[in-house]
Amino acid sequence: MNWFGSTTLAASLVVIACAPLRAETLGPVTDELGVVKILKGQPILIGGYASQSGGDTNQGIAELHGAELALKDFGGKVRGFPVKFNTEDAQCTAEGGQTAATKLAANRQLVAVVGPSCSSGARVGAPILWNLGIPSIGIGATAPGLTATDRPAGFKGFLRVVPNDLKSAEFQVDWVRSKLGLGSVATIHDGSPYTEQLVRAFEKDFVAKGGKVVASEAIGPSDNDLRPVLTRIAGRKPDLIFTPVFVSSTGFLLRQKGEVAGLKDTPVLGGEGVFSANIIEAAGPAVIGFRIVGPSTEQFSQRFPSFVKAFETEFGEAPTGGFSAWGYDAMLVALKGGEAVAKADADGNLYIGRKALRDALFATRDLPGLTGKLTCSAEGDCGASIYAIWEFADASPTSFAPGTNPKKVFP
Amino acid sequence: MSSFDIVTSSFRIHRRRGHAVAEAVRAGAFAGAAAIAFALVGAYLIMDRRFVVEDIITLAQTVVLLFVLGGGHAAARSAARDGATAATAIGFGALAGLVAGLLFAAAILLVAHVGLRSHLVAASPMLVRAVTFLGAPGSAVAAAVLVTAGTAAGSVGAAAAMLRADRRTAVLIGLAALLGAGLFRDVFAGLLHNLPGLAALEPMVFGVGGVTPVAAAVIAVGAAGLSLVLHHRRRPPIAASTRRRIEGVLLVVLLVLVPLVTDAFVAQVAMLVGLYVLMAMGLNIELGLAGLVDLGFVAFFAVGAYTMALACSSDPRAAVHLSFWLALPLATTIAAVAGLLFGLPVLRVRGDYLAMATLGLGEIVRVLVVSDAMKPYLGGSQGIIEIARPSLGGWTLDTPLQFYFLALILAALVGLVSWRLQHSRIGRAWLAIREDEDVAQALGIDLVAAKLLAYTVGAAFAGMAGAVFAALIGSVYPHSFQLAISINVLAILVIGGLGSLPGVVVGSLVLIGLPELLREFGEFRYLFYGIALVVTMHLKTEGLWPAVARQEATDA
Amino acid sequence: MPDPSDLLLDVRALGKRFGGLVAVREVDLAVRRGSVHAIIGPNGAGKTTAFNCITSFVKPTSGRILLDGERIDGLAPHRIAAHGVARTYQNVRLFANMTAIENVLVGEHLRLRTSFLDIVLRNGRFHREETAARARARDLLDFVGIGPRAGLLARAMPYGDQRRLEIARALATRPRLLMLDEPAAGMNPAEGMALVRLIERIRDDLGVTVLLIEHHMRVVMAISERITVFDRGAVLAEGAPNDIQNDDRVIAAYLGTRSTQEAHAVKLRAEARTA
Amino acid sequence: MAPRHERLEALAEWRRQSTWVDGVLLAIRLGVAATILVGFGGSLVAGTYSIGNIASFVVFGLTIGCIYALVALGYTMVYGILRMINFAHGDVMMVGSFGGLFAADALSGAGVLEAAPLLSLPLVVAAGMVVGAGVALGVERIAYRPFLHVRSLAPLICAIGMSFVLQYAARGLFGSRNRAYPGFGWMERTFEVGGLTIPMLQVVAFVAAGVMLAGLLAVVRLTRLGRAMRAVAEDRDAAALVGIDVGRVIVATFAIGGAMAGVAGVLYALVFKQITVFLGFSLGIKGFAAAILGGIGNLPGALVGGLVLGLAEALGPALLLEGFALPAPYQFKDVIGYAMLVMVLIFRPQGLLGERLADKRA
Repeated sequence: MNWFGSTTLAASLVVIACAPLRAETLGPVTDELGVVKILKGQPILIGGYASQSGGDTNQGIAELHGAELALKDFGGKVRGFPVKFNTEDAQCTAEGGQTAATKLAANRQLVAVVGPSCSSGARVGAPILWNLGIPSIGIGATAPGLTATDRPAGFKGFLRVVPNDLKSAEFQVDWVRSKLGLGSVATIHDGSPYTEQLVRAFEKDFVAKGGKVVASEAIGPSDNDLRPVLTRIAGRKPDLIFTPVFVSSTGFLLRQKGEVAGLKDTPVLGGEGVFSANIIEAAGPAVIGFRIVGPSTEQFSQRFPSFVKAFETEFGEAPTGGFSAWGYDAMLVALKGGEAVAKADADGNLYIGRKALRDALFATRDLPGLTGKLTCSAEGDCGASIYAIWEFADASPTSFAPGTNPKKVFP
Repeated sequence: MSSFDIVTSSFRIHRRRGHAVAEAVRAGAFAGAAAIAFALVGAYLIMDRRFVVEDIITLAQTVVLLFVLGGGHAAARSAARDGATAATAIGFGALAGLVAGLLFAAAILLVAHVGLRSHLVAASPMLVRAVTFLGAPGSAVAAAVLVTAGTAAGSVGAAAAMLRADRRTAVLIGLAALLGAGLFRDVFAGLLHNLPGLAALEPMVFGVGGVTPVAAAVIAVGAAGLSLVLHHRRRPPIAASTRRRIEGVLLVVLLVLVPLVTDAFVAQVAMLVGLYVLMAMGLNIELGLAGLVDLGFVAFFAVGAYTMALACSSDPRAAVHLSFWLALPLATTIAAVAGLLFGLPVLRVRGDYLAMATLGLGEIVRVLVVSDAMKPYLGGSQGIIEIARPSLGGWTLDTPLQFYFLALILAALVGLVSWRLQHSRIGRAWLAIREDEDVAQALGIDLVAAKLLAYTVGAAFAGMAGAVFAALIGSVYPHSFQLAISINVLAILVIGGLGSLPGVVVGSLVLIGLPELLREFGEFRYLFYGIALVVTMHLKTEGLWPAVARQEATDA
Repeated sequence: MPDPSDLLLDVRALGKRFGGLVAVREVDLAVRRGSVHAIIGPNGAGKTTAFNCITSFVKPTSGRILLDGERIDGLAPHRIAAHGVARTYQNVRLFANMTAIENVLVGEHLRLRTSFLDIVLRNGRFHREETAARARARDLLDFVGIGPRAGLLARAMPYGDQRRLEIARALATRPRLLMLDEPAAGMNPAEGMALVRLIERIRDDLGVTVLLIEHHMRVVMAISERITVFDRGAVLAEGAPNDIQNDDRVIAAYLGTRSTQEAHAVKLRAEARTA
Repeated sequence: MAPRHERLEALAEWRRQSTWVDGVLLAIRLGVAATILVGFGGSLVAGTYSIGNIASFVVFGLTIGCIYALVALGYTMVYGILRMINFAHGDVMMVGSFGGLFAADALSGAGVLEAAPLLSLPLVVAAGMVVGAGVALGVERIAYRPFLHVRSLAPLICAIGMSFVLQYAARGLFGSRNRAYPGFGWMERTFEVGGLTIPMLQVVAFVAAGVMLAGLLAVVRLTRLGRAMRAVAEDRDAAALVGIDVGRVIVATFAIGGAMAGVAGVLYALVFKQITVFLGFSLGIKGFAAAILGGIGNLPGALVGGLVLGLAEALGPALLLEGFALPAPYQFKDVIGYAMLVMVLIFRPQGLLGERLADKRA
């Protein structure tokens, strides 16, 4: 078998020369992880990866579009150099994240990356990038472990602008228990790592605060008839239903809740994933009274409506997923970081040190983003984790304008 | 039912060709419609960001141009077949181009001046701006430019049709080479960068987005010239069997060398291709040899992956802590057992019903894996993480390239086993079942046993692929085991050529490799994937590398 | 009634209904060991259905089928083959995309013993058995007279050769009873006579009992020791060729069904065209 | 009760004829029976649901079931005639649903929808039908017609390709956001029957599905086209020999199947109110499962299969899984549907109402 022979031979010959990162001096910059040199007239490359196909398409596309708007608002340039935004599809799977990150990393001119949408992709993708000295700024990846203090070395170059699940859950439980004083909840997740994790964090906090979880249910992301599962929940008579599921499922849930005896007046609390105009269309009149958790800040209330308008003009539809604003902020952090560390030489070429960029990103303080003031912790959590509960008050699809619809009800 | 499957009924519908003018308008309309669809679906804007030739022509422009060139070409060919002179034929090509240009320009004007966006999201001002080369967006000047360009492109396409066959091929090959270089810029740039002595060429050939103008000219002319030279220096035709052998050797060389000299991304893609080759070889036993249509194949992939995860992870759910090298045969065996268990009940089900039954089983497995009920054992939606990488005497496999060679070696092994099975009493029994189940059974073949064996072996191969997959990614999540994988593997077999081992490799390269290389077109890559499936089946119904009919050379 | 121990195949009160249609009713059939036994009858008389019942292609509604005194009715078809019953088909059913010798090798399947492991390892056992099987297959192809065409794809062979190949394939299972369904269909008289000689050699040289359905009376009369006449799903008459030729009921049945015979002729022409 | 020796004889006969596979199948049968028994019994004991709950489950099941049934019709017709699975059928339905949406939007913009829902509904349905039929014809033209004369898996792969194309082209054209159907005036109300609140639109959808099915049956049973369809389904070559234009019959079959999918798409949107470009895939698979459940190639079977599947999904978790005290039983909704499908295929491959197609398929 010459197949065999040649293959084994070749395999044994492979001595992987995965050039280790080492200190490098180019132009005016010396950096311990290497320097990216951008010739005059060439663009600065920033990568992006998110779910552009598969079940979470809406989220991913909204995130990347948000990032593009940030770039546009920034003037499309850093220190006079045009910025090119290369995006790749990471789906919402580990292997998608791996392949997309590998593809992005293949371009050695790449300076930084925003994304991905999902924690499963970040878990694999972020180390691939950082092992080559490329920092990445997560958008929808909310799993707490990614920025835990004991995270593996591969995540030392990973930041995220979205707050992690634990903080979000803590806030929501606080509202439900302390503010509303409700004693029992039902939870629903859709089998995705994101919603399941959030639900578990919520349940844990809720029980710790003396509440009772009377039903812990799950559905499939493509289920359309949720009335049976709602009937089951109705039998347990919860004071509130907590469910961070995505737009379609939330729409079905809100619309069908009214058809199930005993749930008509049970309030529903949703997650950031549905903070978009699209939920109004998906849920129709049933959206009125629906509450979700979202950013609390002044900036967000002021700037998000015009962001949505700009988004619609640019891409034909309003953001379809809740994380577009964080896509915007992730890009903003990246651009600011680049601006801070890029150095030009006499010939007009630009130099960016990789370690320097990473450190600059982690040093982000009080950056006015779309979701609030962004300040990065030593672990890479940059999200303005100041939350609010928002309530929808109008069912007209064009009425989406945070501040009025939905309006902030707490704090 | 007869085993002679040449159906004799003759109700194929032939379209009658009309007058040359009508044909030209038709060709133009097709080209125009394709261009409009391309634009309104949003692909234009995405592909407009990528240059084929740096700062000269974008990918989107190239695609639209190709539509119109093709339209003009078709119109001219049609006219020439009716006996038109070259000049007239070019005129018809221009007509086709004019029609295409008019349609496209009209559509753009419509987009610019009528609000279509509530229904068609890509009908945006950005699109209008992107196709405006002169004048104000949406103006008559801009439209006129499009119409003129269309007419010109149609004429050029027609002129190409008037060339001698060898020159036409040369032009085509030149263009294809250029397009390939531009489209797969990253691959070729990585190749240049890593080839000793050629690294200096990289910045000369490739810009950030595409090929540099000078390099473009060199590539196009070079490829065209090479084609001409080869055409005229053709030696007496080589025997088909020899050619196949040469192609086979080339394929192997390609498989071994290319990932070695390109970058990590190509290795990663090659690795995925390798995994699919493993899986497809498994399905090839089931479908290609025994004729069992299986749409739940992903279940065995999942079983293999989860076995590896539960055997090699540091997760508390892990049952044992084995090394990769012990877990691999274990995963293969457990997948085989799963195949046996699934196969037992379903294999009395025939034909398309089997497809549905297996699809059902695959979905059941997926739901079970993701479920909260199984979470204590399988990790639920959070999957199982921290799966140890394989190591050999202190040397750990962790780059995609290393995994690629692991997959390649396994694929070679599995290919060898497949080949040996195929050419044995077992393989003959499978083929007999595929040809005519009843007759095979009447000859003493125990259908259930034979099918079960095929199913089990197929499942084992898929399980092996799953195990490598889990070790490569380092984690398993239920979301990785979608029905789409089963469909993909099925498509690989049919596109490659049922029952053909080289076909499996070619099919995987095309259906896994290409979409991965097109990853940057995100939301559109599955659109292209779908189109590729349809087009391939139309051009090569038997697959890209069909199995050779096994005629023996005893007589001639 | 012959001595039961002399019977190879003993069919008793066989019945088969398809929904409301009775295809075979109360059929008794006794085939003596070492004989050539023919079944004749107009189209739709239930001959092929009876064949299908014997080889378990369909499950009989009632009755018993004994091979060498052992019940085989209701067994799965491959177990019937293992009991030593092989058959050919009215409209040739070869494995079209396999070569002639491979077709025969499939017939050998029952007797091959190499295990999965032997095959994967390609050890000496595998090579020995494979060589022997191929030699036997070649002998069989020679026996039916198509030895030189062993390497041809079945679908590329002329019709007459396909019929012979089908017989060779059936013989490869080493049957005790060979059932031929209209083996002479579509053959000219010369080919028919060659077939007669082949069947005689199968009986005499190989010691295989032959049960055949046939319409060509010359063939039937030339080789059969006994003939059973089917009509409308039941046995109309049984006896030696001479008796049958002179049986009034048989003659009446055949005259009365001219139209079906015409239909049969039409069908044969159609078959010839597709082949 | 039969005498003991007769039973023994029957047992001996079974043992003589059966192989080890029959033993395994018997064991599976027993296992399934035991599972159902335990689950059902346990569910009754658990007593989570009231009779009223169960009654509402039946209503839910019937509503989604009639949509499954309409999708199943398209599969079953195409399969009956071509012996091929039209993989793109679910996406035909999705596009039909969008066709209906645009019509409804236009009517709503003109104020007609609110004012005269009973008049508008047929128009919206018709739009869905026309679009569905048109797309189905495209699928036939591209994925099936070129391969009529060869026996291969090419049409299946082409149809899969078309499924991708339709899905992602629709995403590109219409955007990925969830779209809501506008309100249908008084049809949006609900009414009460025996303590059950039933949305009017569900009744409308149910009736519309029934009317469509009746019409389709009439076409197939009574018209020349229907006769031709049945003839082609029986034996394509023979039908061609007696002068039936087989090509045209196939085209008509796709058109009718596509129109039914369009209706299904519109009715789906009426009941569930929001659509996305990705709804076709899962509904298509469910519809196909329903077709097989009822007996593929059998039109009333599609109806029965759809309703049975709908009911199984709605009732299964409550009546079966509750007994096992599983966490989050509704996660297993699809498992129940698919398990039932697999069981039917194993033990009754011709489907609930089907003829023994399995024999013919050999």
